[in-house]
Amino acid sequence: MIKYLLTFLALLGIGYMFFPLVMEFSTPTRLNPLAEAYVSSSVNDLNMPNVVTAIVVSYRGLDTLGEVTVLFLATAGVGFLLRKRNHEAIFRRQGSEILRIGASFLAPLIIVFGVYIFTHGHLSPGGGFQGGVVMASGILLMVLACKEFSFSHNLIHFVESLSGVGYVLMALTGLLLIGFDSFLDPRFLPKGEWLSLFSSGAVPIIYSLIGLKVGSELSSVIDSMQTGGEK
Amino acid sequence: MPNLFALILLAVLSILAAIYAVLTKKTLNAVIASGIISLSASIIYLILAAPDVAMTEATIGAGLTTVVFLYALKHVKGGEDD
Amino acid sequence: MRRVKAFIISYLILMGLWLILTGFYYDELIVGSVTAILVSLVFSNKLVILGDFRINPKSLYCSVRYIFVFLIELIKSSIDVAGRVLSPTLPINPGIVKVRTKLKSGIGRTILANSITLTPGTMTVEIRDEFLYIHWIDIKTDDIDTATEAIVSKFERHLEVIFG
Amino acid sequence: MLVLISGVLLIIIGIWAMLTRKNIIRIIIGFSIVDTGVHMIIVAIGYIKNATAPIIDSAVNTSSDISGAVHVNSLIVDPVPSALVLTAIVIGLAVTALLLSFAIRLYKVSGSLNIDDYEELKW
Repeated sequence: MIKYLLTFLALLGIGYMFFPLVMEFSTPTRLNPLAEAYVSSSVNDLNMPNVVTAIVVSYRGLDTLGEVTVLFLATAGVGFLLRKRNHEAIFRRQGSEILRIGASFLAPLIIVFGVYIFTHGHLSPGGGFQGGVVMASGILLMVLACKEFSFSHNLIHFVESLSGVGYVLMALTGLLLIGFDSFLDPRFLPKGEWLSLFSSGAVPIIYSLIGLKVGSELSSVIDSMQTGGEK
Repeated sequence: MPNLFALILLAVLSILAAIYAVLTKKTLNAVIASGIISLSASIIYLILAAPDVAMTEATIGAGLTTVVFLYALKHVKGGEDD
Repeated sequence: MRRVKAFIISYLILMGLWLILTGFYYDELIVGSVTAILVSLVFSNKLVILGDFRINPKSLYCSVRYIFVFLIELIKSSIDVAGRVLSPTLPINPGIVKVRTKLKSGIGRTILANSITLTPGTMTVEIRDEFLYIHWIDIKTDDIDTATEAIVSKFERHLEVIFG
Repeated sequence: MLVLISGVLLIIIGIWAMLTRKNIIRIIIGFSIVDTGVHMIIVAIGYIKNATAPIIDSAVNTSSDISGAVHVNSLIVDPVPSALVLTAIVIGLAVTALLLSFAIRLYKVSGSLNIDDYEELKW
């Protein structure tokens, strides 16, 4: 009884903490100056329609670099905790013929769609994270449908390392080519035409590298969760 | 106005699903309910004019998180231990 | 040879998807080609099934014709099932029948099974060797050959020319 | 406003789940509910009435002045919270996967998911 009372009091306290936020909140009617500055420099400086991508990749690029690091550490942690004890294949039931053929026909289409999402991150909604997850779901389809499907771990690790190194190299290239204070500045490539694929500096390349990295990391998370450290 | 109606509907749906996720006896049902919360949240983001966030929430929150939970449930034999 | 053919077909399909998504621009073509080639190479072991597709005038003619045959069957069986649902006596007699298929190639059998599933009233449950197990809303016969004649043969005739 | 309230309610329900449930998987589900609630609050704060998505294409009214600089005339929502939530969702998935793998390890080692069975850390 006393436990329920304490829980109730704790929840009430948390609710009270949010009370001023909810009560004094009024929906703003125009952008604040920071967002205004981001929007105008995204359009004029970088020639990029999607302002969210401009913030994620360019203005707050250091956050994204840190986030990719967090994702990498979490993946490494999952892989370490659920590592396979011996290398025997664990028993799984074989999917039926229709399922296997349908999956192996659909998975490449899903992966091409993921590539489309992250190469057009600067033009339309979407980007590296979403595209990477779509690619990982294609891999998941293959893992679920085909018993004998073991996506090459070497390929996955190669893609992951290559895209990680490429991302840092892109960041350093800005430092070398533009100036001392321009880590992660994508403006060393030409701005390009409005609404064309090769535009807004190096942003499409950086976002593609992020997409490949997220996709390969989530694929290896799925693989670790699937084997689950069977003895 | 139809947007407001949809918002109310989705907000109520997500809160009901959250309460169900807490109160239900079966862990599997709780996992599916948390997937429903993420899905309705992603439609709310779409109505609030944040399509990037909506895409991310739909793919990650409703898709991959549920799959990861289900794989985990497979390894803890359903997880009915409450 | 089969692998090369499968590679070309998968490249064309993936490139088609890319062009539907993006539209026809010079720079999209470059990026799309690179993507399609890489994905086709990575999945070449799985996509080798596409090599069963025969490329000759007759099979192309049959592919176009197959689409129309399928659409007509879809409309006919939709009307049939709608009539059964709406009629007050509910004249259904559901059950599972076993039918035989002559198709050898995996992708042809998959397309056959999916076509049967997509037409209302029939649904493929399982496929084992040369037998398909089909859930039928109104069983007229449980003889293998008669059921094959009723359900499978109209699709199979065209698929046999396309895939063999 | 409405979304703000439902986000707060989701946070409270999630913390309720984390406080009262004994099953580790249920606690992790509570964590993911709190996650969704926080994201809802941040997105709701960035919303501006009758605004469109922060993507400057032909649907948005723009004008350019003499020097060629483009001004955005119509209302768009605040892009900063969107960008923050975008990264927060991905990190949420990574943290959830890590928590679940800890739960699986605990189950493999001692065969129980009830947190009352883990008394080694009590003092």
